[in-house]
Amino acid sequence: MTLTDDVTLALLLAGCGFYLAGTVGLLRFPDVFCRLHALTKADNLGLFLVCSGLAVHSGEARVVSLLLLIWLVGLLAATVSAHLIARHAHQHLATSPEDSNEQR
Amino acid sequence: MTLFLLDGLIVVGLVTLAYQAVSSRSLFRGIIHFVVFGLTMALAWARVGAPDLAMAEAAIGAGLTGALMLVAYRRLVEGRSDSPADPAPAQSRLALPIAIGSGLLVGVIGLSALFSEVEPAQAGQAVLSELQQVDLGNPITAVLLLYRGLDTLLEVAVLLTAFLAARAVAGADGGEGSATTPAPETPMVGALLAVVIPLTVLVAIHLLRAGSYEPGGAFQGGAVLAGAGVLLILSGRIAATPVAGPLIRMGLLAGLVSFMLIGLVPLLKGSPLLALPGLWAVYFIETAMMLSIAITLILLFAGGGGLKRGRNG
Amino acid sequence: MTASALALIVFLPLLAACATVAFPGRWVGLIVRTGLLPLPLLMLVPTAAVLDQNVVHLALAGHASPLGIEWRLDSLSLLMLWLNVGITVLISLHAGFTFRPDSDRGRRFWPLWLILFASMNALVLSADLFNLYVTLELVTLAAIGLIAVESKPAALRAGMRYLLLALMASLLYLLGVGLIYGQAGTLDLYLIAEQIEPGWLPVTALTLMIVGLLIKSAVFPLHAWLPAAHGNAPGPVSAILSAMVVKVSIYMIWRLWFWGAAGWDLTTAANLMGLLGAAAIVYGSLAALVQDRLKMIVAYSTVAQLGYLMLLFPLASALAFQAASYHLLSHGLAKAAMFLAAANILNSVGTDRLQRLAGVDQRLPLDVFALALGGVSILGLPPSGGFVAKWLFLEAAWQQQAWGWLILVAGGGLLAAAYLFRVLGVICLHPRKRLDKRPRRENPDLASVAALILAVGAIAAGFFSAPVLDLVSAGLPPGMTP
Amino acid sequence: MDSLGLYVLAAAVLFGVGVYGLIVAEHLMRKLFAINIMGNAIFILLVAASGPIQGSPDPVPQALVLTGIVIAVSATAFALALMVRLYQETGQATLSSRDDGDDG
Repeated sequence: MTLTDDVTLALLLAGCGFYLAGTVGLLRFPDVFCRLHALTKADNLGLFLVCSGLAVHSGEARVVSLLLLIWLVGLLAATVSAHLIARHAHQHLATSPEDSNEQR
Repeated sequence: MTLFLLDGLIVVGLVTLAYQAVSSRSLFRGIIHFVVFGLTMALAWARVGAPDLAMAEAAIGAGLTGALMLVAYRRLVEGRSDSPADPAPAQSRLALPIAIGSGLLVGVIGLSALFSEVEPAQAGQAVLSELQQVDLGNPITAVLLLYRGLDTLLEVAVLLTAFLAARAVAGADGGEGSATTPAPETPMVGALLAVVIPLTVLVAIHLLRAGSYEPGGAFQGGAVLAGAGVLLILSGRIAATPVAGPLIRMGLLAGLVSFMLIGLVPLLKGSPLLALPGLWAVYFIETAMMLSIAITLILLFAGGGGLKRGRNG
Repeated sequence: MTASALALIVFLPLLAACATVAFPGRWVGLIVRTGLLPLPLLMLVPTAAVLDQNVVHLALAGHASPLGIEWRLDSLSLLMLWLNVGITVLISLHAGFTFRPDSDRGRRFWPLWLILFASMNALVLSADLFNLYVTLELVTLAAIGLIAVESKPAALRAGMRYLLLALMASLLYLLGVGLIYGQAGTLDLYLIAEQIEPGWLPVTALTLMIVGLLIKSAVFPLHAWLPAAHGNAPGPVSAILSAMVVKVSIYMIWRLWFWGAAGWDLTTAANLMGLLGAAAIVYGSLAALVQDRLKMIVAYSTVAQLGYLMLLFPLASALAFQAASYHLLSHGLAKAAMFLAAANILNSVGTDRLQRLAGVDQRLPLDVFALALGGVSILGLPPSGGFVAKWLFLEAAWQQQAWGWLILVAGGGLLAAAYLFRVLGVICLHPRKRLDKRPRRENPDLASVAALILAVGAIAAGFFSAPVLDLVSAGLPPGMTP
Repeated sequence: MDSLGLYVLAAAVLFGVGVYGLIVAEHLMRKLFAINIMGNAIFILLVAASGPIQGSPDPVPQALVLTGIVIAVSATAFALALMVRLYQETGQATLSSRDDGDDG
């Protein structure tokens, strides 16, 4: 185990932790907005940590830039879809847990 | 060990998702499970050493099949407040025994095929040894275009036939279906499209070009391109029309027609049918096929015969 | 020369299909004619080639198997090609009126029709197991698109049921192909026998493929989808479905059985296939006897007549092969004629319920005549093509002293007589129950003429059997001697 | 390749699940899920049935499966269109009930 391996492992584990937190939030929070909040924030950070872990592991400039691109596209997709879902929920749905549960 | 765990996780996921897809409470959930099943299948292909299939499965199997199912679901819910009638599963006492029996049969067949002592396949060996002579690094592209070209040609014909048959049974509303009702405009969508559409086109072209020496090719590229089209339809930038304009018609047929015509030309010189006259022909046909595949899939999604500029376009 | 002709026989209709999609205006009629009418002439070239050298091999793209795909043309595939070309061109005469090329219906119909035609040509030429799968999928999708083209609820439902079963059938076939490839290392149908011994895995693979194909060809007890699909499709489509589409999968079974598995001992399985055929003959005929719609009767008659094609497996002699091939030919012509005539009657009367058809012979004499002529061939009365086929079956069974099959063939004719005379009796033998209403719609003369030509063809097949039978016996499967 | 064996087992179970779904499910879309699942199981077997050539996987079955995937999506797309039309005409997206005895 070299230092890079250690750093990679730490970053990946941290990333998985955020994903786990996001998923728990998705399952446990009461309504759409809380869920989106948990999901997007935690998952974006999780993706960033996983990507940077892999970047440290590879160290090649090409791979690193590809990973950066993946993170950016992931961010963009998450942002826009969270925005659309939130807007739809805001306009059309009551925010009680049962209703949002139905729509998921 | 870790890899074995990963495989185990994928396999358990596949089975669970498949079961959920056919038996979950609501149809909508079923669709979602099926899409995730497709994505997990892509992981499985990557694990058994088939990256081309992984890409195809992710783009076509999960992505576009899922989109088509969602849009069909939407047509079923159209004009009703409740979710579409989803009759209770048939009570069949035979279902479980038959399912277990056929699963066992397939398992026995599969395992004995896997562990039977066979020579490496002649056809595969021939492909790998012939491959030295042409400048195509990806044996799968070589098989699809050079050695088993007729399969690929007819496969593009199958896709076209599915489209024509779907058009033939389309209802009177054919064209202006609800799939084309765009979401209300928001600046976020514009920003997304401005970034994602060029990027998707770039990825499609990359996949097409990469197909000759590494995983990728016309089908994967076409499916990714179709994804961009689906996004444009959903955001109301383009919309379906009942009848296609000349440009769309040309695009729809480009792959099949160019493959047939280029395949017929060698006959004039006394060469065999489908003996492609050089690698340029491979690239030309692949590009045309990618366009046709993308347009056919987009039209199938839109549920129309043609495309026009949409409400938000 | 042969290569170019065969290439055009497959690609010309396919290109025409693309052209009808590209130019959906008033040129459709002309394009369809360009895609169909040269085919009978083009067929002369491969015919000459087969008469000259018996078997023609074409390695597509110049890559012979196992690397590439080969086309292989012998007497049987030539017969299938001629049958497909002839029947499709004649039905197209009829379809030209039901689906006018310049109408919206026509624009939906003709591309699929041309693709169906081209894909069946490609299927009978192919020597490659996987390529056969692709062509078979093409045939199925185009055929079901055509069944549902008028979007009547019954046809939609029948098409959907057909589609689900056909997809399942294809999967079974595909699994078999994969196993064969794993064992033999090649996909060439005609190389399997050289490459592998009949162990349990190859036999399982063959079984899977054949069960898949039996579903697609609606052999009893896997026939449940056929009557609804054939009975509710538009007239020209019913005609091609019964005349060709179910036959091409039986053709594939013959190929797998007698060429692919040449030299394997399949006696038990052959008897089982024969029994399925026997059950199909009895069940199909009895079911036809109790139907009250003309098209359903004709459809159940197809279930019964397909049974005869299964008798080839237990009899397995040169004579039986001639008989089965000739049955394929004459049934194709007769059944196409009967479905077209039934479509004309349905179109004119507005229903095809039997009790409402009394006296229809007064109004539509040509169609009823075509129906009767087709019926004569189905019954196997001399001098029809059906008679030649049944006679050869009887001779083959006699030669092998297979009395069971002999009784079956003779009895099958009687059962067919029962349901066909019931139809003709209701139509012709009710002097007082004249149809009082005016025809709902007039049929163009050519629509009846097309049915009549096919019916006369089925009868004429009885007079000109010698050259066809010679051709068939020049291309017997390995191991059969005349 | 022991993991391939695991996937072959998975294919067997998937095939069984597909058969079960095909029998039990009433809604046509579920039947399509089932058929697609069975298809994927068979694709796995296709790749598994032929051994590797000098260490690398045989490209031919992979090319065949690629063709198979495209055919599967084509057939599914047409089946969905057929189902939607059937639903519009009859109000049902199932095959059960009512027989097919309408006048042709």
